[in-house]
Amino acid sequence: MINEKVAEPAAASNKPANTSPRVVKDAVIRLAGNSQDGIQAIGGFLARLAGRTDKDVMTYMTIPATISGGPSIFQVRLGTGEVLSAGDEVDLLVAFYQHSYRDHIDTLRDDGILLYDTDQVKPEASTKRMRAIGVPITSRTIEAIGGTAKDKGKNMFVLGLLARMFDLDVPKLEQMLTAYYKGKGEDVARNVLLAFHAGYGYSLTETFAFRPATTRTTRGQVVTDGNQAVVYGALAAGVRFGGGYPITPSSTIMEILRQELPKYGGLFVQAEDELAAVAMTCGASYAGYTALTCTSGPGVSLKSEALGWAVMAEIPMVLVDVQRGGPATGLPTNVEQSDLNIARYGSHGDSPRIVIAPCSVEDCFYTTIEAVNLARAYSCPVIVLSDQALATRVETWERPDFKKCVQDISPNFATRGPNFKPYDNAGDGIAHHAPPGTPIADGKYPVVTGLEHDEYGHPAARPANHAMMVAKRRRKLKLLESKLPPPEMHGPNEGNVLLVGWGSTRGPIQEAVDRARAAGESVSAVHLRYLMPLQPGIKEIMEAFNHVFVVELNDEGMYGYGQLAGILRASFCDARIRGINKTDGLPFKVREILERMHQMIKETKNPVLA
Amino acid sequence: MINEKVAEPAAASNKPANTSPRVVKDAVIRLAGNSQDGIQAIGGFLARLAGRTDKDVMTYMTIPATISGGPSIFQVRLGTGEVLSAGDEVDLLVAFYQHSYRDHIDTLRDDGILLYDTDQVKPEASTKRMRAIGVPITSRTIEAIGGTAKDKGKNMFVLGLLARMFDLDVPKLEQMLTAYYKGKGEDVARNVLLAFHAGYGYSLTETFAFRPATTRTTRGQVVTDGNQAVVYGALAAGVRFGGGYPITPSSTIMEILRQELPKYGGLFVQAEDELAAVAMTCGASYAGYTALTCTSGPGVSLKSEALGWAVMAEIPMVLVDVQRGGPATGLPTNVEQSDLNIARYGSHGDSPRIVIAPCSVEDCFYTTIEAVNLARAYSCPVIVLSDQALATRVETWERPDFKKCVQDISPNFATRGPNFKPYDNAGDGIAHHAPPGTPIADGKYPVVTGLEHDEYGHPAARPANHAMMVAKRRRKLKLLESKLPPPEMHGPNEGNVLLVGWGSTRGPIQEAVDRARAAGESVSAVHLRYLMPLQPGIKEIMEAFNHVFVVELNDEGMYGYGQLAGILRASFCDARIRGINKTDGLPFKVREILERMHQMIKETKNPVLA
Amino acid sequence: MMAEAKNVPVEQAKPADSSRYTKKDLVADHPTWCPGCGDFSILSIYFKMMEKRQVPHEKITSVAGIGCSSRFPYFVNAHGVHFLHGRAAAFATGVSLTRPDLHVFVFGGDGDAFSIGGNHLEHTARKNIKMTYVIMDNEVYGLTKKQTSPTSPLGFKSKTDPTGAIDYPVNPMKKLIAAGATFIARSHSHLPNHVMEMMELAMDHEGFSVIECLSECTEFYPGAFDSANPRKGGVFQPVPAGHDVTDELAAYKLAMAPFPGYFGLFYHVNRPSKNALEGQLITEMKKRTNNAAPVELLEKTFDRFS
Amino acid sequence: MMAEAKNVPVEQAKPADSSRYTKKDLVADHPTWCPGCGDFSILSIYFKMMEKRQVPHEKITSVAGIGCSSRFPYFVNAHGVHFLHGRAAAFATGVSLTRPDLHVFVFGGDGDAFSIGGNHLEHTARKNIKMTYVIMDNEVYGLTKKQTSPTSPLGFKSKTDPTGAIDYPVNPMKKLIAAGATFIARSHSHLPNHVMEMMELAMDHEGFSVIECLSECTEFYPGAFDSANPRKGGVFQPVPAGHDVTDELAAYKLAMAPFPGYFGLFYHVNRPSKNALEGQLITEMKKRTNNAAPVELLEKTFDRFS
Ligand SMILES: Cc1ncc(C[n+]2csc(CCOP(=O)(O)OP(=O)(O)O)c2C)c(N)n1
Ligand SMILES: Cc1ncc(C[n+]2csc(CCOP(=O)(O)OP(=O)(O)O)c2C)c(N)n1
Ligand code: SF4
Ligand code: SF4
Ligand SMILES: [Mg+2]
Ligand SMILES: [Mg+2]
Repeated sequence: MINEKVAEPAAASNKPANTSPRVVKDAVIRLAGNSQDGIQAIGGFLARLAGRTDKDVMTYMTIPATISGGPSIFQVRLGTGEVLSAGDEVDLLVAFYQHSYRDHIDTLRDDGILLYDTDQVKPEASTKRMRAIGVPITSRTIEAIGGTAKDKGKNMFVLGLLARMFDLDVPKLEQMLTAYYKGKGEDVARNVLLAFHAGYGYSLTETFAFRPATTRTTRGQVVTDGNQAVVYGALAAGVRFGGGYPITPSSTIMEILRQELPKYGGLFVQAEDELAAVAMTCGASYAGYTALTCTSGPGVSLKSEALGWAVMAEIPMVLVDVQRGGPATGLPTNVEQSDLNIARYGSHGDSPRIVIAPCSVEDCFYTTIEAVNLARAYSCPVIVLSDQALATRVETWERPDFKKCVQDISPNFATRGPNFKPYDNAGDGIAHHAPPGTPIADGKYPVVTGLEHDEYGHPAARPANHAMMVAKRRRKLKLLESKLPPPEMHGPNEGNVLLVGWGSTRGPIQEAVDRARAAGESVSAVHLRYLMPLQPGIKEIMEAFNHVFVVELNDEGMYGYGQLAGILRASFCDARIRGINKTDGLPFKVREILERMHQMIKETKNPVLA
Repeated sequence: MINEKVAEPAAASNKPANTSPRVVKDAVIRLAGNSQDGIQAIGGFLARLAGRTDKDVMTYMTIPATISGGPSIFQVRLGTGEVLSAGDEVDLLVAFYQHSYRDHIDTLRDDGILLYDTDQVKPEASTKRMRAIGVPITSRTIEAIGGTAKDKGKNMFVLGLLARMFDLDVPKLEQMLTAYYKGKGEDVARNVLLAFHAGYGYSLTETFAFRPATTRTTRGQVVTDGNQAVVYGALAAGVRFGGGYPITPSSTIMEILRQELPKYGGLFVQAEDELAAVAMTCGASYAGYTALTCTSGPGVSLKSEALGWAVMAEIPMVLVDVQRGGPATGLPTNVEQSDLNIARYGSHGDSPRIVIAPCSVEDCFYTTIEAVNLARAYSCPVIVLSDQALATRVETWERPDFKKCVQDISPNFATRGPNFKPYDNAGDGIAHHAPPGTPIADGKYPVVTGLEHDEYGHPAARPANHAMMVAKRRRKLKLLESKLPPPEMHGPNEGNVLLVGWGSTRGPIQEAVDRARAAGESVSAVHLRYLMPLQPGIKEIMEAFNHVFVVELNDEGMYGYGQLAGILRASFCDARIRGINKTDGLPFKVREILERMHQMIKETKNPVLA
Repeated sequence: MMAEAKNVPVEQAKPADSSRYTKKDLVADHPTWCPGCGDFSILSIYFKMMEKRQVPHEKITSVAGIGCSSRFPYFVNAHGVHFLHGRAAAFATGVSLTRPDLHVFVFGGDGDAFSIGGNHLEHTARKNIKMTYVIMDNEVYGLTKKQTSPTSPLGFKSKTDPTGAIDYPVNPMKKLIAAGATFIARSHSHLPNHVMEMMELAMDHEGFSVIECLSECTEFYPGAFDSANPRKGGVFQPVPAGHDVTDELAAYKLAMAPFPGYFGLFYHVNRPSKNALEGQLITEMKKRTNNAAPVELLEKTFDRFS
Repeated sequence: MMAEAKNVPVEQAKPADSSRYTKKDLVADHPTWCPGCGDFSILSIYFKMMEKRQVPHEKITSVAGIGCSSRFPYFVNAHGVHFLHGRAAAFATGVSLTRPDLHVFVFGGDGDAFSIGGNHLEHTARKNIKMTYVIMDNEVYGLTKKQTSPTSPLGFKSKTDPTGAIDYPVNPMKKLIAAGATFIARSHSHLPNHVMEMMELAMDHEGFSVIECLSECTEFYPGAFDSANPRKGGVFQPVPAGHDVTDELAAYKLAMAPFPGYFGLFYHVNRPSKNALEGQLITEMKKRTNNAAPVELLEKTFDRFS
C-alpha cells in the first residue's frame, strides 16, 4: 500500500500535500460509478499498460447482478513485483456519484486518497483520515468534448487524471486508445483522446511514481482474464472440439472457443442443454479428439451422469467448472469454492475421477493443458475447478512459450490387436481405446460401454469381474497419485501455523503469510493443486506445524470445517485440521484470513486435542 | 443350519438316514432351475406360508441379467426366531437341471441335502459329503398332470415334496394355491393341486420339523418385499403425489403407487425423464402435498440439480434411491451401497440435506414414513437409501398398526402474516411455507426460489445475506442432529471389535456378531440409520473398542475405506476406522465379514497407530 | 388430494382479504428488466387481466424457469416460484395435478422453453396438463447476454455465432401443433390488446394452453419484431378470418408462413386434460373401493400379504 | 480435426484387413433378445446392408442409448458404443462432427428416442447432423419390463397404466417433420426388404436421416403391429406413389393417417448439414488466417494481449 512505501513519514499526516512524486511499490485503485460509465475500460487500459511496462496487475470487478445497469465498480492493483491479491484496502478511491462515495468510502484506508467528481459528489463529514481531491470531472469532460458525448468521455478523462497522478507511460496509453477506438469511428477516437488529454492536463497536487522493476521476463507479459487463459490453454493442448451451454460465469470460455476453434480446424457446439453438451463431448473424445466442456453451478449437477459414464467407459475428457455461489441458482455472479465435493463425489456409484484446480489466471492456462494430458494419460475424465474470481479477474502473466507447450493430439488410427482389449486389466489398469476407424488385426472389434464390462468391453455381470474392474479404475488413480509432485510450500517447512489452500485463494493466503511473517509470526502455507487424487507428503507437512487451518470459500459445514478440510480429515485423521471459511460470495481479504487465524489460535488451548 | 440343530450327532455321518422327522430351527433352501420353471412361485408360497405360521423368512433371488430367460435361482430361509440374513450355506439344494447342479453344488454345506430330478440330472463324482436324494420330478409330474402341462407343474410337484420334507401346513398351502390359481382358470387350478399332491405323496426318507415358535406378534405377520414396504409406508404417511421414471430396481415402487394412489385420492405420474419426475415432485410439494420420487443409479445423478433447488428453496420432498451397482449403467440388477456420497454431496454448492437408510424390509416401511415427517418438520429434501437387495427380498414382518401410523398431511391454507417471511432467519432457521391458495394477511405474497434470497424469498446478492442463509440451512440440520437418538447397538457397549454398518447389511453384520460371540470373540455392532446428519454418541461408542471396521457394499477407495468410513473419519478423525468392503454385487455373506475381520485384526499390530 | 383439493374450490375459498383488488395490489419488486424490454408489457397485461378477472389474490400462481423473462414471478405480488432453467412446465405439472382449485401460469423465455426445456414442453402439451404457458420469445438469450437461441433466425450474430447463426431454428408453432397441444396462440408484446385477448382465451381453456408472445430484447436484439409492429412501419398479420382453429393441417399451414408470420389463435380443440382423466381414475377407483378410508384400504391390502 | 480428419478419408484408409467381408464377420455376441423379438430382423438387415455396401469394417460405427434395442452394438462386431439412456443422438453428434470419414448409425427404442431423448432428437434433427438414426419402436418399454411408452396407444395396459394408457401419445412422424429433419422414413421390421431399402436410402443422405421402424416386442406387446403385417392378415400401406417427398405439408398429412398408417419415405430434402456448414466456417477462418499453424495463431493472439 502507498503509505508503507512513502519516503517521508510526514505524508501519513494531514499536512498540506507535497508536490514531488512519491515513489510507491503498488497502489490499489477503486473506480466506483455506474456500469454505463465504462469504468471497466479504465481498468482494462491500466491493466494492459501494466502488462507492457513490467508492472504486475491484478484486477477485481463486480458484475452487476441485475440485468439493467446499476452501480458497478472496478478495482485495479498496480505494482512492481508480484501482486498476489486484489488488495484489501483502497489507496485511491475515484467516486463518480454520491452513491459511489457513500458505498465505498469505508473501503478507503486511513490516509488514502479520495478523488471525486465535484459536479456529482458532496463528501459528507467523515471521521476517516483521508486526502480528498475534488475534480469537476463531468464539467471538464463537457468542456473537452461537448455535452452530448460526455457520458462516453468521463472514463477517459479519469484515465488521463490517473496517468498524471501515477506518471504512467502516456505515449503507450495513446497508442492503445487509438488502436482500440479507431474501429469505432474517427470522431469517437478523437473524443477519447480529447477527454484523455483534458484529464492528463489537469494539474494535481498529489503525484506518485512506481518504483522501477527489474524486468523478470524474457518473453514479456500478457494480460488476460482466467477464462481466456483456459481457452488458450485448451487450444495449445490440442483440443479441437468443445460442447457447452451458456451459463454465467463460464460462458466466455464457450464464446471464445466458438470463435477461435475454426481457425484451428476445430469447432465448438452450443448444445440444447448441458446433458447434450457433455454427451457430445464424450462422443468427440470417443472418436479420438479429447474434448472439453465447460459450465458453472447447475450445469455441473446436470453433467454428473455423463461424467460417471466417462469414468466407467474410461473416456478421456475435460470439464471446466467455473464455480459460482450455490446451491441451486444461488449467486451466479459471485465466487465460491463449493463444488469440490460434487467434483469428487457427484456421480452415482463409486466413480473416481481426476480433479485439479488452478490458483491464478496464469495457472488457468497451464492447468488446462495439464488436464488434457492427464485425461489422455489415464483415460479418465478430469474436472478443472476454476471460479468466478479467477474467470473474470484480469492479471498480467509471463507470455507462454508456445513452441514448448503447443501439442498435436490428433487420434492414432494404427491397427491394434490381435486380441485387442481396451479394458485390459493387466498392468497399470489404464484403458487404451481404439477410436472408430482403427482396424483391429484379428477383426474382433471392441465396444465402449457404461455397463460393467469385461476386458473387451462386453457386458459382464460376474461378481468377480465387477470387483476386478472397480479395483482397476481405482488402481490407475493410485498410480497417478504416486507420480504427483509434493505440494507447493510458501514459507518454511515447519512452524506454528500452516494455512492450507486450493484454487483461487492462493494469492490472499500467501499475502497473509507474508504479512504475518513480517509481523514476526511463524506462519506458512501449502497449496494443493491436485484434489483427486491428493499429492504425496501432505501428512508430513501438516505434522510439522502446531495448527492446521484449511482456508476455503465454502461453508464451514456442520462440524466447523469446509470441503477440502473434510477430505483431509478423512485421509489423515488429524483432528487439528480445521477450517477458515466464508460464504459471502467475495474473495478472501488478507485481513479476514489473519483475523480468523488469530482468533482460532486463541481459542485453541491444546491444538492436538482441538 | 440344520446340522447345528440335529438331535443325535450320528446324523452328521453318512449312515443310512433315519425316518423320524428331525427338529430344526431354520433351513436354507435353494431352488435352482430356469426362470421359466416358476421357482420364484415356490419361494413365494413358502414365504407366505411362513408368514401365516409365525415362522420368519428371508428370501434372496437373482434376477437374470439378460432379457430372455436363462438360469435362475430362488433361495429361501425358513426359521423360527428372527432370520437375519438369507444364509451363507445351503442346507437343501433342489436341482432341476444339470447346469443347476453344476453351478450350485458348491453352495451346499457339508452334510447338506441334494434333491435332484433324476430325469434331468446325473450327479457327478463330488468330494463333498452330502445326502443326495434323487426324485424323478419330470416324469412324476407328467404322470400326475400329463406331458403338455408339465412345465407348469414341476414347481408345484417340488412344493409338495418340500411340504412333505418339512412337515408344512398342507391345508393352508392348498388354500393359498387355490386362491392364487383359480383366477387362471379351473383346469390350471386343478393341475396345480394334482402336481402338489403328487409331490406331497412321494415318500421321502429325510424329513424335518421346525421347532415350534412362541408367537411374537399380536397383529400377526405379513410378507412383502422392500419396495412394497416403501410404497405402503408412503401411503400411510399421507403421500398423495409421486413422479417417477422407470428404472431397475426401483420401478416397482412407481408401478404399485401408480395403481394404489388413486384409491387414496392421489396420483402418480410416469414422467418423460428423471428431470421432469423430480421437478413435478418439487411442484406438488410446493403446492402443499409433500411428494415422493423414486429412482436408481443414473436417475440419482439426474435428480441432483433439482434436489439442490429443494435444499435452497427449502421445499420438503422425499427421494427414494434403490441403490444398484455403479457407476454409470453399471450392474442394474445387483446390490451396492455406493450412492451414499452422492446422496450427501451430489448437488453443486453447499447443499445440506437429510439422508436416512432402512435396514430391513420392515424398516423400509417405517423409514419412508419418517422420511416424510422429517422432510416436513425441517422443510428439507430427504433421501432414503434403499438398495436392490432390500427392494427384491421378501421378508416376514409384524403387521403395522395402521391406526397408529396412518396420517393426514393435507395442506394448511390458513391465512398467514402479516409480514409473512417463509425464510425467516429467526429461531431454528426452518422455512415455513404458505402453499398457493393461502391468503397473506397484509397482502404481501412470498416467492419461492433457487436464487439466494432474503427472508421473503426475493433475490438478494448482499454478501452478508448469503452467509446468513447458508448458516440458516446448516443450522436446522444441527437442530435435527441434536434430536436424533443414539445409534442402535448389537452386543455389549465395549469390547475388542466394533462393526459399523448402515442400510441393508444389518442382518449379516448382526449374524456375524452372534456367530463370533458364540465362538467366544468380543465383537459388537452399531448400525447407523441417519447418515446426514449423523447420530450423537458415535464417537464415544467407537472409543470403547480396540478395532472399528465399517462394513459396506462399496469400494474400499484409494485409502482402504468406503464411503461411510470416510465420513466417520472426517467427523471423528479416528485412524482406527477402516473398511470391510466388497463390490461383487452380492449381499455380504456372514462368513465374508468374519474372515475379513479376522484378517484385519491379525494385520493390526497397534490399532491406534493403524 | 385431488379429492382433498375439492374441499377448497375457488368459490368457497374467499379469503379474509380477497375483497376486489386492483392492478397496483399486484405490483411487487420493480422489474430489473432493461428500459424498453418487451417483457414489461406482458407483465402489465397480466396485472390488468387479473384485475379484470378478479382471480382470488391468494390463488394467483406464477411459475417460471430461469431467464430475464423468467424473473416474472418476482415482479408479481402473488404466490410465485422461480424454479430451474427449462423445467418450469414439469414443476407446474406437479402444481396443476394436485391443485384443481388453481390455474397456474408459466412464464419464460425461448431458450427456457425450446432449448433446455423443449422436451418438457412437448410432453406437458401432449398430456394436456391444465395450465397456461406464456413463452416470451425474444429470439435470443437475454440473461446470459446474447447467445444464439433455438428461435434465433439464420444469420443472427451472437456471441456464440459471431459470423451469424447457421443452425436451422425451431418453429414454435409447428412444434406445438405436432406435439398435440390443445390451445396454441401467437402474439406480440407491442400489441397489448391482442396479448390480453389471447391470455384470457388461454386462461379459460380446459387443458394446456400456450402462447408464443414475441417480446423484444432491446438490449441484444433490438428491432427484432418491428416487421410485425405497425407502430414501427411493420404489418401485423392476424390469423385469416376463415381459419378453422380445429383443423390441425390448416394450423400447420399457417405455421409455415415466413417471418413474421400470423398472429392469433392457430389451434384450439377440446381433449380431456390429464387433470380430468386422473380425476376420473380416482373417482372410479374410489367407487370400486367404496371410498374406503386410508386405514381400511391399507388393512385390506395387508390382509393379502398375511 | 475436421481438417485432420481429411487425412483419413474413406478411400485412403483401406486397412490391413479390410478385404471384402461377409455378414458373419460382423456377428458378435449372440443377441440377448427374446425369441421372436422384432429387433433381430433389423440387426440382420444391418449386417446384410454392410456386406452389400462394404463400408470398411473399421469404419462401421454403431451408437446406442439404453434399452433392449439399444443393446444392438454388442451384437455387431465393429466399433460400437452403449451410451446413456436418451443421449445417443447427442453423443453421435460429437462423433459425426469430428469424423467426416465415418457415417454413424444410431439404434435405440421409442422410450430412448421420444421420452427421455426427445429433446436431443429434435435438436439433432434441426441442426441436420449427419447420421442415420434407426428408432426401433415397439410402443412399450421392453428392458424395464412393460411400462407405458410415449408411443403406446391410448388404452394400452402396462405396469404404469394398469387400467390402460390415458396420455395422448407422441406421433413420431409429426414430431420429426415439425423438428425439421431432412430425411424421414417409416418401416416395419417384419418386412426386411422394405427396411433394407429405407436404411440404404438413409445411409446415402447427406445429413440427419431417421427411420421409425416398428419392431414388435413379443414379450410385452405381442401382435402390436400385425395390422400392418400381411403375413398376419394385416395391410402394409406404402406411401402413395404420387407423394412428393419434398412437400412438408403433404408429409404431415400422411403422418395424420390413423394407425398403422403409411410406410416408406415421408420427407426428403437437401439442406446443408451442420457438418458441411461448420466445414465451410473452418475453411473460411483458415483462409482469413491464411492457414496459420497453431503456434502462429496463438502468438498473434497473444500479441494483442501484451
Ligand atoms: C441448467 C442451467 N443452464 C444454464 C443456465 C444459464 N441461463 C440462465 S437463463 C438462460 C437462457 C436465457 O434465455 P431465455 O430462456 O430465452 O430467456 P431470456 O433471458 O431471453 O428472457 C441460461 C442459459 C442456468 N441458469 N441453468
Ligand atoms: C437415466 C436412465 N433412466 C432410466 C433408465 C432405465 N431404462 C433403461 S431402458 C429404458 C426404456 C426402455 O424402453 P425403450 O427405450 O423403448 O427401449 P426397448 O427396451 O423398448 O427397446 C429405461 C427406462 C436408465 N437406464 N437410465
Ligand atoms: S437483456 Fe433483453 S430480455 Fe433481458 S431485460 Fe434486457 S432487454 Fe429484456
Ligand atoms: S422384452 Fe421385448 S423388446 Fe426386449 S428383447 Fe424381449 S421382445 Fe425384444
Ligand atoms: Mg430469450
Ligand atoms: Mg420400446
